[in-house]
Amino acid sequence: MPSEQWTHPEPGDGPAAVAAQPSPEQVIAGLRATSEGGAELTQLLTPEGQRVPSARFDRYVADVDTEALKNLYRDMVLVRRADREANAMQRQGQLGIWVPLLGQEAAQVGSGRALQPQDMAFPSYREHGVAYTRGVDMRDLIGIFRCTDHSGWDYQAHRFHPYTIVIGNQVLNAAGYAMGQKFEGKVGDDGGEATICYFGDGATSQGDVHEGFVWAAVYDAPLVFFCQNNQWAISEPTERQSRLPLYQRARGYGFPGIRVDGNDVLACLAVTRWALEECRHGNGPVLIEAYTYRMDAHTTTDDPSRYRLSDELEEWKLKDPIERVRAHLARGGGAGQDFFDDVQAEADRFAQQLRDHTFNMPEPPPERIFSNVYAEPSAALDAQREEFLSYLDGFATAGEH
Amino acid sequence: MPSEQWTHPEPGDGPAAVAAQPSPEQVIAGLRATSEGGAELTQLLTPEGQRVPSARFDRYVADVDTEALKNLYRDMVLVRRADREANAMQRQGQLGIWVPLLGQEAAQVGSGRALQPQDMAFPSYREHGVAYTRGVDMRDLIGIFRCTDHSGWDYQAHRFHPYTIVIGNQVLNAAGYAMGQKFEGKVGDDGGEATICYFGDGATSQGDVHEGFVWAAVYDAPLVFFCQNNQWAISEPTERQSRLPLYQRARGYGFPGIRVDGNDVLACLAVTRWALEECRHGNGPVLIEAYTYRMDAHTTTDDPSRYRLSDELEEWKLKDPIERVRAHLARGGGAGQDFFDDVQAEADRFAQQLRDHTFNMPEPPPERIFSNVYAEPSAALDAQREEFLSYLDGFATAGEH
Amino acid sequence: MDLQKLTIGKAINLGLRRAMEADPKVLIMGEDVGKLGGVFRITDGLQKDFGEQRVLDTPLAESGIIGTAVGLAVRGFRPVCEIQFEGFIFPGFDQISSQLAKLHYRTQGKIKMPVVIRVPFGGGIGAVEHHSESPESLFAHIAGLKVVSVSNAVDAYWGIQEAIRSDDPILFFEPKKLYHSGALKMEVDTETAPERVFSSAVVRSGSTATVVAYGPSVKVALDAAAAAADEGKSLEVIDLRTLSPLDLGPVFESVRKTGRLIAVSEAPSESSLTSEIAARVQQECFYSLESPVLRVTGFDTPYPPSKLEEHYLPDLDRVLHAVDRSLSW
Amino acid sequence: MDLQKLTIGKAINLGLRRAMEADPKVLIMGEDVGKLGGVFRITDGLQKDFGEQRVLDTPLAESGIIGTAVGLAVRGFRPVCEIQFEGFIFPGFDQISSQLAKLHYRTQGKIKMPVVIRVPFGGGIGAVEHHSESPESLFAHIAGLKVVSVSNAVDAYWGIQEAIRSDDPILFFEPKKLYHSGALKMEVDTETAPERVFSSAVVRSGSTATVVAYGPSVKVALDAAAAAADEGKSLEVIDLRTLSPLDLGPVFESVRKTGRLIAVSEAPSESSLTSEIAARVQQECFYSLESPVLRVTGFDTPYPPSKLEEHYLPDLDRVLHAVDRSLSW
Ligand SMILES: Cc1ncc(C[n+]2csc(CCOP(=O)(O)OP(=O)(O)O)c2C)c(N)n1
Ligand SMILES: Cc1ncc(C[n+]2csc(CCOP(=O)(O)OP(=O)(O)O)c2C)c(N)n1
Ligand SMILES: [Mg+2]
Ligand SMILES: [Mg+2]
Repeated sequence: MPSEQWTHPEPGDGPAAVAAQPSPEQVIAGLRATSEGGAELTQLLTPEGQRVPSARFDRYVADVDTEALKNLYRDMVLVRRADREANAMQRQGQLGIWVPLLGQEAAQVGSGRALQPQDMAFPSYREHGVAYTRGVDMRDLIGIFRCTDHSGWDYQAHRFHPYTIVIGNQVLNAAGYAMGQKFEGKVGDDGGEATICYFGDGATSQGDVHEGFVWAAVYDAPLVFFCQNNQWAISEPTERQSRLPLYQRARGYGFPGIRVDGNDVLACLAVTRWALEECRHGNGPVLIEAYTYRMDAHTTTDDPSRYRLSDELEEWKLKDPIERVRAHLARGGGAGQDFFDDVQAEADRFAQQLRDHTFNMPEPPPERIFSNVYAEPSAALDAQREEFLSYLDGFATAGEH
Repeated sequence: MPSEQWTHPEPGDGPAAVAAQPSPEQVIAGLRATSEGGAELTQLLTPEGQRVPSARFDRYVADVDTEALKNLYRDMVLVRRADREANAMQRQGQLGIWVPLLGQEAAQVGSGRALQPQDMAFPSYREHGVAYTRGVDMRDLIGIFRCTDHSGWDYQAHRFHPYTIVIGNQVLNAAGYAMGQKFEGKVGDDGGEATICYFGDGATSQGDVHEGFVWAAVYDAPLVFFCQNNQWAISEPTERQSRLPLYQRARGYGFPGIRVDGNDVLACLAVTRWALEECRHGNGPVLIEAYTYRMDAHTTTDDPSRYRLSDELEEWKLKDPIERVRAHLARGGGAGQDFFDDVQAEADRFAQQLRDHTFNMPEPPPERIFSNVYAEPSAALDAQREEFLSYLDGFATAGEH
Repeated sequence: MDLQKLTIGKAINLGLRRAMEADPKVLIMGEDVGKLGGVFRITDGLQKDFGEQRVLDTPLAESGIIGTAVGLAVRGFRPVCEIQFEGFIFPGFDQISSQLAKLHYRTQGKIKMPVVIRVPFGGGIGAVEHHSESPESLFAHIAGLKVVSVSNAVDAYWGIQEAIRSDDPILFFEPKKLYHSGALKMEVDTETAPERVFSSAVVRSGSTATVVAYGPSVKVALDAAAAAADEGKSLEVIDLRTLSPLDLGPVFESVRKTGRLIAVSEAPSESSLTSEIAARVQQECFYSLESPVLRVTGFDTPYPPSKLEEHYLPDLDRVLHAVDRSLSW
Repeated sequence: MDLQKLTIGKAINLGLRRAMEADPKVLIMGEDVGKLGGVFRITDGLQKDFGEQRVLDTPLAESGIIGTAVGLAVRGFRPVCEIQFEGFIFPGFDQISSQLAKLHYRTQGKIKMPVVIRVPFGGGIGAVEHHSESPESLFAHIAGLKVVSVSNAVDAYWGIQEAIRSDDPILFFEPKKLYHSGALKMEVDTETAPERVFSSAVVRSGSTATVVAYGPSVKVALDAAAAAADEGKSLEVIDLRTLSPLDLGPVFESVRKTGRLIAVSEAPSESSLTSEIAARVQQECFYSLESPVLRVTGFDTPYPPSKLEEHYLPDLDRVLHAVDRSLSW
């Protein structure tokens, strides 16, 4: 890690910390705005773990018995544990950067588990939990953050597109893919295909996201737009992007938009299943706003204390996505302490594997720089590679390096 | 005009003309979709010239007496006459291209006349009628189409920005300008400032237009988005851009959207005045969809017979923006044949002036190529200019050219 | 052998048709490419014959066109996007540079990007702003893209098919001024494929000096060579055809023979393709050059009002003037 | 005289502050530039002191940032936009090339575009994709824009103020890797303005060969010169500072003296600024060059995973190697 890493200026930089102190009214307004999802929030499990019936969505989770719920619980615990491990490894200098998903486990696991194998997912850069549900080995994902690779899994096998860092780009790519599903006649019945596309609250301002809405609407693409509104785009609250709740954006395009409690794995599963069904049957697209919270920093190079209050975090801790499932399972007798302990132990092993793998990752060889620039070789580039490799060889021979 | 002008391929190019023949169902659907504005259309003057009362909008045109209506009529006739003259001059090889506004006179004159002197307007490339209402001499506009200049009026004096050809760009530029009005404290009372921005139905798909909506909403910018839905983006009907009527796009952003009969000059005046008042008082932005029709080709290089039926045009002729005012004035006794004849004669003189000016426009000098690339001179570019000019001189001296 | 006399525009049209016949995964997408056949009529008749799911009149947004093409390519399609005029490619710049150019590299080759972006480019048609530019150098600078251009009907017919068959993303620059030029009509053997279109080709041999050009400038170079011949100067003309990666072998060879090089392009010269040619040639042919590589290009200004374009665009006289300067260096 | 010891980052921060004090029309706009002070903290403290109407945390879209800045400039403001990382400038490319660069030309000077776009650029910070690129050549190719870069705190402090005072649109490339480098801290006289920052400057004189660089590469060139001195080679180092229009006079003068030129840049070489430098130098100094202009640059590939960046980026060894090649040509 270079010392100039972009969030570590030399200390004593003056008054910005003060600027980060909002007024008491701002505190209250902020807490209200970010922690209440509003009347139209779809919730199936309260923060206290109470199951709330939903005439509209219960049927989408009718098959989720205690066993299935325990699996969702397990998924979330594993994903969180891996996230924390990676975060720690970044602190230890093993990763260049980490993008934590802490707090967004329900949104990611719930929506990811709603997908059928034939469905396709287009992530942004924080969707480690979705990756996991698509069967991507988290070890294949860590190279991005260790900076040994730009991407690492088999996209076709997992139907999980590479991470996309440029905000909004993947939304159009997903729209194109979904159009392809339609053109191939894979839409129309229960066995149909659909695509899901992930992006953040900040991303909704980008032209590409709008164009994705336009294209998907005009081509009736089987595409679920899954917006994780985690209340923040780095230091900017959602109010910097929109006057209205984001799910209402869909109103202007003529397809449904819905807000789901993004910390409620059951609701996320149900609503996403519904949306995918709509798409599968030719009634796409659909916009889902999963109302959630980014409990950690934007990335490991970020310092949220400069722009938000810890009160806000405390407020959201009460809505923790994992705790409510644990409470529900414990209270309903679905799982005892043994189960929770087992899951925790499994999670520790899971994290340990990730750690072992990370510490032992080989450095990529220099010639990798020149690989796969094109599918068909370029003589000019080949010459550049040869020249550089022989230059490097020169050092090796001379023993200078 | 070079013979390779882009709409004149050599003849006998095969089956495309056939492809342009829609099925009878398409004809009917198309006629219905494009000629009916729907229940939410605001109209004050019917195509037959009947004044329809409007509880909401009458007060915005309470001052429009017969005299004022005659002026609006005159405006539209002059603008149309100039448009036809320019179109003819293009056919005669005097202009490289012309972008006709035929059919959109009411939308442009109505909205343009709604502006106060202190307001600013950002046009696209078809807003000759708006230019006229801003006091731009149409002779200062013709150079663009004679290709002697990229632009030609005093933007500050007329508060009328240069034409913008790249679809959507001006929407963001207008949002920035309107933010500036706000930042300068020019918003809030009856004397406040506002900005209006023109774009087409096709433009609504562009990311820039969306971002303009986002910015204006987030900064409460005093900006009226004026979308002339003339049913076509070159050969593509509005259905290729949106599932919903375009004014409804505003719903997702949290500001009002309204559809006005774009062929009704009184309604356009009223609705735009209302929208500007909203903005002036700090309640912006507002989206107006002026439902109208492009009665001529997209530009003089376009051939609409390849993609739309003449039936559609015939249908729209019944809704002509000028005829309904004439009918209203004539029937109500507000104007007699003398008035109409005088206006026609004035329009002919107006067109003749435009023609005389156009025929006598000087060629721009070669050094113009190098002028005003930068505000502060560049030695490198100066050298390039000097070299080229002395090269040209060489020809002059040698008498070779 | 099926010989057809074709303009460049018609050759591309026919090449697109062949490519669509050969592979059902080939799609045409863009503004007005369907019923209208494009504002230049290059896709004329294709929607009628292949249907609306293979020839798509898209919404009006270039990032959308290219961004969805990327997704369609991930799905296994081979999209051919039309950008209406080169001046309107910029809203799509981000999708081109961030996704189209990089997905193959990013995924170590697991995702192929067989996307062609057709761009009518260049001036000389008496148009308004944004309709006459030459932005190809910008794309040549972006690694991961291939950039090509054609100057005649044979290359146009075969080149578009070669580009569509390629698994790499290709920016295909078409000389719009010449689309419908009857004078440039050529007999095209539509059955016997050439080995490879996108390599540099000597299109006229000579010994006094070398002129390298591409797209619409090849005609200018050839006209200049014809005129120079009358004055006893023998110009060798090279059509680059591939702009990135460049294939400069034939240029080096030629310069080693003539000792002089003039690079012609309508684009501004600053940090451009012609800069690159000069930079590489001065390095590779350092001891062969008898005078510096000279460039005849558009000026380093925005494209002027088109009444002035005859001055802005390289023409026969400016090329000959450069040849003279080179000879008298 | 007010001497302050500043890093490059802090120098820009202080320069921005001075510019905002001097002219109430100066605005700062961008993502996270307010409360957070930018991800690099370059705008630290400015929102607190100048308020939310002068330091704007904008919605997340680069076309929006630049497009509204254009409108604000039409209104009479002087916006200074921050692009968070150079890899995210591309969604704003269209507004830059179609409006920002052209409005002054289009209106024959009636509309001025005093907009500065600050772009942290370059590699070496161990980042993920899109955070380490060097796209400056793309903007150098676009007429109507000015493109500059700084390499030290003095130029940073005065340069940002000069840029903001200019009536032309300026892309201001900042070497992000060096922002907070304590080793590069410099005494900056914050009161006595230099005559002009954006001209090329000889930053070390020498006689064996000339090395021209800009931004983060200037440090590399200077380090190489120091190392070469130990071997008895005397390198002249020129910091370009202005990348478009280029100010190559000092380079020509130097090459006429040394006969050799090495151009250094982190960007891929193809159709780039270093191509332009080579093209112009081979023309202007044809008879002075004892060996071809050589270039030490990033490779013609996308930016690799940053574990490999030490190989990708020009370093002292590669510059010295090029000097040796030049000397033994
Ligand atoms: C086009 C672009 N601009 C800027 C950035 C830098 N950036 C990375 S993440 C981010 C905030 C994204 O916020 P949001 O969309 O809410 O997603 P989240 O990170 O909260 O999941 C920004 C500005 C980027 N990656 N791409
Ligand atoms: C970015 C961009 N893409 C394409 C074009 C080419 N073009 C010019 S006008 C036009 C159609 C515009 O339709 P609409 O927005 O409905 O406006 P109208 O011409 O009908 O007034 C197109 C595609 C352009 N000028 N800019
Ligand atoms: Mg967010
Ligand atoms: Mg239209």
